Amino acid sequence: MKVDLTRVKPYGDTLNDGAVQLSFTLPVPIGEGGKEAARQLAIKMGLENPEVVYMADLEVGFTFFIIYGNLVHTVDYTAIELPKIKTREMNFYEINQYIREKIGRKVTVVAACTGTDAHTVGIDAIMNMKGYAGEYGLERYPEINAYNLGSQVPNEELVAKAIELKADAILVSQVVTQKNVHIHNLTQLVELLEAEGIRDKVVLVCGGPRISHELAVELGYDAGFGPGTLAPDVASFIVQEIAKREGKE
Amino acid sequence: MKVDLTRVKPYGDTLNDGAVQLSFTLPVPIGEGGKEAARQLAIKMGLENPEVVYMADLEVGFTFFIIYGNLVHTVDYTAIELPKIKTREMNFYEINQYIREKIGRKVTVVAACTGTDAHTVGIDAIMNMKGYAGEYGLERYPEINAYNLGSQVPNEELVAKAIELKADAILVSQVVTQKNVHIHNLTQLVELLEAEGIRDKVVLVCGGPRISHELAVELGYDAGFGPGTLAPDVASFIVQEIAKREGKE
Amino acid sequence: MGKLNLDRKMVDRARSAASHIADSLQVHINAHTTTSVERTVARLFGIDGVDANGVPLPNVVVDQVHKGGELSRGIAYWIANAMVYYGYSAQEVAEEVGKGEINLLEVPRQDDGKVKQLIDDMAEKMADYIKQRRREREKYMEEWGLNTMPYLYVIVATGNIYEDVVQAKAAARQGADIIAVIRTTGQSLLDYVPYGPTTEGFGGTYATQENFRIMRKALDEVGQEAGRYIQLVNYCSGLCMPEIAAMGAMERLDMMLNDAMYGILFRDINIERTFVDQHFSRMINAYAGIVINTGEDNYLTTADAYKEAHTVLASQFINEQLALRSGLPEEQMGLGHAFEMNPDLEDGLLYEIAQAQMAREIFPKAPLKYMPPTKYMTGNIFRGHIQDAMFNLTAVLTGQGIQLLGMLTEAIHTPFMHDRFLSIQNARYIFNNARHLGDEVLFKKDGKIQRRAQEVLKKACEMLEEIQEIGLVAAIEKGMFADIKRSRTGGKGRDGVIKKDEDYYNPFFHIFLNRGDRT
Amino acid sequence: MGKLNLDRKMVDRARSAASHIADSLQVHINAHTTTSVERTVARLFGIDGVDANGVPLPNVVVDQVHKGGELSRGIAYWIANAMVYYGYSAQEVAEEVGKGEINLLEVPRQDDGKVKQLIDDMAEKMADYIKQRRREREKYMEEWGLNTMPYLYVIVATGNIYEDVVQAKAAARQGADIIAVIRTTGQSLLDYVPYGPTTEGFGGTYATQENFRIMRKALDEVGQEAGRYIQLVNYCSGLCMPEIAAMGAMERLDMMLNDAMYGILFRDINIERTFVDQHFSRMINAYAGIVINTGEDNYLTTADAYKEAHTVLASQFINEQLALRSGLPEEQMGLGHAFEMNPDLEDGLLYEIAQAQMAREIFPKAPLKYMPPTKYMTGNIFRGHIQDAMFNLTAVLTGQGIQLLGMLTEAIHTPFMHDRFLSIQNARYIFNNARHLGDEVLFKKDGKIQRRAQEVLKKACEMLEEIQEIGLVAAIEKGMFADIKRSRTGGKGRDGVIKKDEDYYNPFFHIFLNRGDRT
Ligand code: B12
Ligand code: B12
Ligand SMILES: Cc1ncc(COP(=O)(O)O)c(C=O)c1O
Ligand SMILES: Cc1ncc(COP(=O)(O)O)c(C=O)c1O
Repeated sequence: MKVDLTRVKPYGDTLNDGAVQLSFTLPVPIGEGGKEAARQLAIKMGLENPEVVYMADLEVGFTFFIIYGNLVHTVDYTAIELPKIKTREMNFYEINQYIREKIGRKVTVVAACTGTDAHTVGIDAIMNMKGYAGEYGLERYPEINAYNLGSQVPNEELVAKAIELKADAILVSQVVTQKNVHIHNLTQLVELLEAEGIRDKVVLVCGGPRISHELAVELGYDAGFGPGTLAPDVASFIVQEIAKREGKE
Repeated sequence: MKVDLTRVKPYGDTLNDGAVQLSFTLPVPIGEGGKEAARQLAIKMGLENPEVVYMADLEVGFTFFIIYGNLVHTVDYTAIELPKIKTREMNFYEINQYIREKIGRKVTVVAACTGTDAHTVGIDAIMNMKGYAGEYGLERYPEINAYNLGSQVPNEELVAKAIELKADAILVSQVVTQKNVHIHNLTQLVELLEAEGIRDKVVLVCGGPRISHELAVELGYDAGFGPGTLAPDVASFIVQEIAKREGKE
Repeated sequence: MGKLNLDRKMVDRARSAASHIADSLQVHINAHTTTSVERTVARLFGIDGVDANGVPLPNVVVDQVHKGGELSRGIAYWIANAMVYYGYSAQEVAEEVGKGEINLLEVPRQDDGKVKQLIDDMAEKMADYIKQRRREREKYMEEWGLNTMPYLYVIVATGNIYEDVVQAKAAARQGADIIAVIRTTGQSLLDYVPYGPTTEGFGGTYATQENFRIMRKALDEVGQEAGRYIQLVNYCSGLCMPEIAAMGAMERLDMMLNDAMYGILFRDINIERTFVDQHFSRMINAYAGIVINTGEDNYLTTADAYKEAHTVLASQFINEQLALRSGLPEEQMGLGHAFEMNPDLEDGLLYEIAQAQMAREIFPKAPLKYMPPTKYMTGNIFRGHIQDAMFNLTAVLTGQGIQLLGMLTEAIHTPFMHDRFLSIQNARYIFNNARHLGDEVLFKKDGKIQRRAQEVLKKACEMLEEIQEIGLVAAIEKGMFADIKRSRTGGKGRDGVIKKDEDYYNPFFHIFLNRGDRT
Repeated sequence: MGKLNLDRKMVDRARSAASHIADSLQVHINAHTTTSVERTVARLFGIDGVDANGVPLPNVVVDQVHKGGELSRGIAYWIANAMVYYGYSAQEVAEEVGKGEINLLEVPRQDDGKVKQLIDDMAEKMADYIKQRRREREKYMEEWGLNTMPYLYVIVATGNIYEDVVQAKAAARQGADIIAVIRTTGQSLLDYVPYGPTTEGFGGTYATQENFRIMRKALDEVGQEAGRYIQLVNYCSGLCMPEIAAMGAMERLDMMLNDAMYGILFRDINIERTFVDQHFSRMINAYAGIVINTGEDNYLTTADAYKEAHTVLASQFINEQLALRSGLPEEQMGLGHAFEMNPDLEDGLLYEIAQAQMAREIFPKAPLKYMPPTKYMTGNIFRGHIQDAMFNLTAVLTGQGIQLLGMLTEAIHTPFMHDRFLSIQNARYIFNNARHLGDEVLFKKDGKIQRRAQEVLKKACEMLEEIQEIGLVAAIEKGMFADIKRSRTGGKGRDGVIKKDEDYYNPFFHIFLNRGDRT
């Protein structure tokens, strides 16, 4: 049993068996025809011997399928490159010291859950005094002026506040993603900042359960943070990014 | 909401969203690299925006992933052709009458669960007097001589018995499919029958939870029956096939 | 006394404290009206539609009077006055206002007696209509039948009312008893109700009267086919709380999310506004025979379900007392609570059982609304599905009324069609397989379950007695619920709170409270 | 009396009937030996390996004597006689027989005293060795620790022992307590035990002594790391039942599937053969401190779990009595039963709870082996996962000992690595979240649960009393268990049953029964 890391395949109980489980609904009535349609889709996905192990009538002409099969595709694990956030992880003390030593002034951070999104737990986890999972939030950092504007903050209001407070960094949380509402919100914010001519003056960061660094960069953010983020992760990035921009690294 | 049946896609909550759920294990340690590998495999399967919503350390260097994404593939539902068993469905009475009228002699059926397979419930469901799901088994059919040889019957023994009893039809059940043991067993039986020169003299039928008509035909059987089969399904096929062969349709 | 050996005296003390709390609030409530209450009156007079700018006519008329500083008399007077003068219907008056043809405050004052008579006639007519819709519901429930409780309650949330219909019908056929059309994010902060059918919401679908109608029709169709009346739910919540109640009453909705404090805590809507709005909205719900769903479950999405369990109970007591003051009978009180403890808690299931059984025994007539695990759901759909199973088991064991089904994909997306199917299957399996478990099981005297319930009751009672001292507003200002602090004067919609004049008149107060239908 | 208010007198009556049934059988058992019993003796003398044709040497020596018609004296004598004559070890004797160099029956007869002495010395030596392995287990259990019950028991079944090791280690790290290496289909009908490490099985992996060793080593490694002794299970079942017991005793297995009737019913192995084999195999297990797992659960894969529940209980009583006659203490009796009722049965969960609690109260010291739903599992893995959750809940509620984890893919394939992970997660969640539920919950007097248990007990008692009348063999001939009929003289392996001579000698009977270790 020696895994060939250049050709990694899913595993069930025999190396390279390619075992994969799959489920989906098709807008076709239950029956042998639907089952065959599901099987053909599985084949298009690259499954050998796909077996529809279950199908259920969802009524109104829809059918749910569960399929097992063996994937033919492989992936080269040795060639994987991750779009990494390239900063050194620091802790609470190190971050504050870094600000004092390298930046030499207090750093102002403005945060909000924008648009119509009212899920504050995530951004509060990053910002609140009492913190989250044993890590203090930015409000507790002596060298950071942290402003949490709360939920359902229109982008316009956030930008105005950032200008008013001369923010060094803006933190945006987006949790609701249905019909890509987060993409629209996040994009609009970048446009507003650009229109105001301050996009380059702030470190712009977004986060949320469906946010990845990759996506964030694609949308014009400096960084993106997903599930499980803690305050020091974000703060480390912000302060190093500021120092970099100001040539103070 | 009008479904285009020539381009059917999976459905989550918006027509043609292509929503698909997927899970598998990769033989790589848990981490961002593994997650990316899983994502890349999903992309190869044709998923757009694949999201690894969960990953778990299975220890010993394996990781389990759950993924959601949107499938790009479609299937033409209108073009689906099913390899159907082309016989008319008859009930208990019709079948016995058919035998009396068309075939004009009792039909002998020999059944077994072959090889090392000991799962008799399925073949018993077809054969036993008391039947299954409200349908009598073949032993109850007055016009059928039904012999159930039971489980773990070597192919050699089955063939010998079929010859001895001058069987019109042979029914084979295969339930265990691990490492394709059923394919080997079923293939070997056909070879034995051919070697004995009686392959064409019997109606050869197999069945089991992982058997499809398609597979059966591919392996050289006259028909294959999957989950949920009832005795009349099989008997209808057998008697019509015999009549056809004997020109008595 | 029940299975939990609860101290009945403690229950009475808690209820009495809640009653005092409600009485104190009622003073403020009785003295005020709000723009949304007045828009509701306009709607109940039959005013609907939008003006050329798309502003709903109820807003148009009320804003005109509000800007003129004369809303303290109530919108009913101003509309009726214009009707008498012009001989128009209420709708015609509103349309003319919308076109800028009429300024209500400038219409010559008509004979007070006539105006009053017209107001009362219109109100009686609407009340009759609502009663008729209520009778319709009762008839269908009788004819088509209902399931045994716990009812299976699922949400649809595609954002598109037509897609919602497909999902809702599928769910009903699969066995759902109740369909809630979840609202789009942000609607609760709109100070008007959108108009017409809508196809673009995020995380939910706009609540509009037309959408209500479309869904009601669809559910009646499927209910008739399935031989089971399918109940429809929406949200009496946010800045338009009472308006939506009125729309629901007219369109025969069956349940409404309708909490006395949710908007304050979770949407930062002004305290004074919310208390006034909830009162009138509940009067409407009461009269229309609509079951309310209170929102205590939401506390546990931010606060810890084990530690803060008593706040849920305390809030249930308050919701109960406030609802009673709107004439809402206990049978219509879907008091909310939730199965939200950390699944990794040792004996957590015992504490969940204790909580659910306690609610059952303290509010014996209420069709308790039980919310599923959400906070501790993860992308692990397999584990999530068994958390939901434990939730379902607890519900059938403790006799809950309205079971909001958990979805295995809770942490991922609003439900897909098959997510809902799997949830319904989960609940049906467990409810049937454990149907009479609640009749069979007793709890050890002074065991973990009994002690837990007793403790939670005690803490809730103490909390309520503290609130009785300081008042509910101060309690909210201190962050006693859901760890969230709100101030009396802060929050959205405060400018819509108006002190009533002596000559304030709203005909519906009297009718809804006294022509009730509580047998 | 317990939670079920069971009639203790009825329990005593049932047990006494089972005791009579066992006594009657014991007459036959004591009078016979079998080829597999004798091969076991050969193995316990240290004979291992295969001849040039790949035939295991224990078979080689026993077949030679059997063909010569002299097995009625027992193989011990013939081997020892040759050893004394040639001055060889037992293994050397066997190898020479294998090469065709020695015919045991033709070796000149040696001094009886010397032969007997040698036999006893060899037996004592092996008994010491087995005891040492037992001590080893006890030491590791002590040092590394054990989980609280119910233990998490999972199977590995890849067919390849090396792949099994990977899967087993992963499972142990994820929290499994017990690993069973499932046997390939067909092994139970082999009249010999394959030799060496194997990589080609179907639906399971060959049971060989080398495979036992490989897995034992792997589990010791992972157990030491994890700080938890990981138990290893295999199958003392089929035509080689006692040989595998011996191999397991030598390789420190911890549990063995070992039922008095399974082979008869499910593998059509001859009745007379099986009863003799089970007796000796259990003596070995008893002495080695190995917990047996009986197979009553299998009845319910063919018979209906609701209707035939009493046959499970009746069989448990019989297994208990037969095991006692092999000196197996109750603490080593993993009596089997299963959660196999149709999930669509109303109140089915109540009946499952009744059955499980009943077994718990009737066999208070036995580490009951509880089998998961299999028959009603379907390709719907989501629903299957919650059926398993209900099974887990029932187990922790009723204090089961050995929890064979259900797999969501039961109806599809032998477990994949992540199937096992999800099952372990399922069980750990529920066992922890409902840890003390059993301490808290009582059942209503004469309610559905109590009545069900009482009825099942009564029917089992009546069945046992009927069997006492007609004898167990006749009962099996009538199809009283699992709806399966077998005749005394039918089935496989009957030619291996031999009537003992007066001078029959098997040293292990005496040693295992009297040098036991039951404190
Ligand atoms: C709690 C909750 C609520 C609470 C919110 C209370 C509050 N004050 O936040 C209440 C009950 C009010 C609520 C309401 C609704 N909710 Co809600 N809710 C949840 C729930 C259960 C948990 C979310 C949560 O608190 N997670 C815990 C935090 C700590 O995790 P997190 O947000 O991922 O944050 C971490 C990281 O992502 C990151 N992070 C997050 N933001 C940021 C920002 C920056 C700058 C950085 C660096 C990092 C970062 O760091 C955080 C800490 O590690 C989820 C389901 C679930 N289990 O996930 C649904 C969920 C998010 N809700 C959902 C929906 C649809 C709604 C509603 C719209 C439903 C409705 N129509 O009524 C409403 C309306 C809310 C609105 N207007 O937005 C959906 C979203 C679906 C989607 N993908 O689009 C979910 C997934 C449930 C579902 N399956 O339907 N909800
Ligand atoms: C019952 C059962 C057993 C019983 C069997 C009792 C008996 N007398 O049959 C017992 C407990 C003995 C058993 C043992 C084993 N089992 Co088993 N068993 C099952 C179980 C739970 C149900 C099978 C069943 O009875 N189905 C009901 C019948 C009615 O359905 P059916 O077989 O599909 O038959 C229908 C159709 O397929 C068709 N049909 C079937 N045959 C034929 C033939 C013809 C000619 C026709 C026309 C139609 C037809 O008609 C039938 C009626 O509709 C399945 C899991 C599951 N839930 O499916 C596992 C399962 C089949 N067993 C399995 C295994 C591995 C074993 C063992 C090998 C494990 C072991 N190593 O110990 C052993 C050994 C058995 C052996 N030597 O073969 C695996 C097979 C995995 C695979 N795909 O390879 C399964 C899937 C469980 C698992 N996930 O591991 N098993
Ligand atoms: C009582 C109540 N109102 C309203 C809502 C929904 O809130 P909104 O429409 O304000 O997002 C909820 C939460 O589900 C609730 O419990
Ligand atoms: C007691 C017992 N023996 C043996 C087996 C397995 O049977 P076999 O190895 O004969 O297939 C089982 C079933 O799991 C069993 O319960």
